Amino acid sequence: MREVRLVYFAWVRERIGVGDEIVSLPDTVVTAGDLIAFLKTRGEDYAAALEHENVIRVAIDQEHVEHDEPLGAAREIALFPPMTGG
Amino acid sequence: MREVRLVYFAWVRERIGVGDEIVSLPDTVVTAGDLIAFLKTRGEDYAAALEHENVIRVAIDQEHVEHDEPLGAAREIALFPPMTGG
Amino acid sequence: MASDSAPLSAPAPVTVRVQAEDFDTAAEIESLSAGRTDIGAVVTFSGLCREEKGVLSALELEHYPGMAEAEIRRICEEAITRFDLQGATAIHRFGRIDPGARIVLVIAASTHRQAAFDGASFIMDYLKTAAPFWKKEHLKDGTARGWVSAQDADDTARERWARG
Amino acid sequence: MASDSAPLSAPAPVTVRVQAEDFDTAAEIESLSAGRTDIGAVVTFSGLCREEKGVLSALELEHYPGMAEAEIRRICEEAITRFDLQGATAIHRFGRIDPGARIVLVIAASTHRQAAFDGASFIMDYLKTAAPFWKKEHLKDGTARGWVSAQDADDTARERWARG
Repeated sequence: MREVRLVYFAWVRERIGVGDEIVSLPDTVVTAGDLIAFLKTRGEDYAAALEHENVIRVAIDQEHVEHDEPLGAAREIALFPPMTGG
Repeated sequence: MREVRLVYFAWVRERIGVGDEIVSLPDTVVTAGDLIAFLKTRGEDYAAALEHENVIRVAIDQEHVEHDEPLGAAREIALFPPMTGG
Repeated sequence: MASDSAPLSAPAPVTVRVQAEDFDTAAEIESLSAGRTDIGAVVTFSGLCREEKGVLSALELEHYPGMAEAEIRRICEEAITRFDLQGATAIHRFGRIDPGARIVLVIAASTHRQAAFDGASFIMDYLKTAAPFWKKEHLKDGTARGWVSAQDADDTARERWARG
Repeated sequence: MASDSAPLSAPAPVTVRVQAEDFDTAAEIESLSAGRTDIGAVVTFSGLCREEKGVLSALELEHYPGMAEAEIRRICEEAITRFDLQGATAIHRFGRIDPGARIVLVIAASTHRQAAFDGASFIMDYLKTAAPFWKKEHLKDGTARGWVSAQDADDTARERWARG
């Protein structure tokens, strides 16, 4: 088990109900995709927020990554919808 | 014979030595190209200014035309080099 | 051309000026977009007097009064029809221009960013090859280097907008 | 990425800001180009809050502090290397934005006009798809219409810059 800081934005944040939290990850969570699957087991809010896994974007320590990216020694992992700035 | 106002710009103006003049055109001058050929017979300055006929641009009553364009009832005909604004 | 495909909405404003004085870019943007909420994108192009090797004293810009304004207006109106712009502004200076000073300003406003980029770029490409302006370089040693030559690259840039 | 192919000349200035306050377009252009005579072309893009049907009260812009600035800076530095820009500025607001108000400003400066146009367009295309900002619409009747959906057209616009 290890602890990471998770941050959420836009409708991911609204559906989960918090903007950030510290979560203990089991050793079976290796990639960003593993993290999403794990979070979906944490309750209805998480399941609703992350229902359409393929649209969820992930950043590790403030850099965009694909779902198959290993989390490595990540300190901060962000989950959010496709971006709509500009 | 008919009279038209001719205006010159940039190095065409400098080589001819005047910015504008009224010129009587013989009836054999039908197109813009005819006008250039006619002007080249008017002296060394004109011949030098219009030596490279293909680069000389023509506007009839302030609209760009090709060299084969008939002068028609033109009131003002401009001769100038390729433009370099912007 | 414009009449066949003109949008049904109110006509888009076109502002064209040919002047010796400098212009105020912010004021021109404001004048085009103030009080409007239908514009999503504004692209401006500012052309400045570039001084490459420390020898240029100034540019002298000659123009064909009357035709210069008319050509620029025609170019702007064509851009409005072609890219469905919501407004266009083009200001071109003449006379003496010092290094670093503004020469030309083009503004294109649209609902969408690509149309605004394309509109401003189209206006500049046509303006450089069709608007009757000529640049002469004056050097710091008091001599005139002479008239700037037209660039083939400018004709090429214009040709990419040609429609078959 | 940028370090391998950086130009030999002095580094081109990059200004990036993410802020709640409005910005002054003219001051930003001036700050990028003042005192320089090597810049021939400055292109600006201003993105405004568009109000289509009279029902929008405001946009709310959420962002990822830290990453937003870092992503925009990365995008600007890539544009400078790729288009040999002489400077780039990008300012993006967050928080509540009223209809007609400014959201984003991008400025690209170059010796030549096409590079300035391409640089500003490239920065905008990447900014829309890679910078962590999200827009929520609030309606005049007090309800929230919800989060703006990402546009496929924005991904397409970005893909045209992809290199094989």
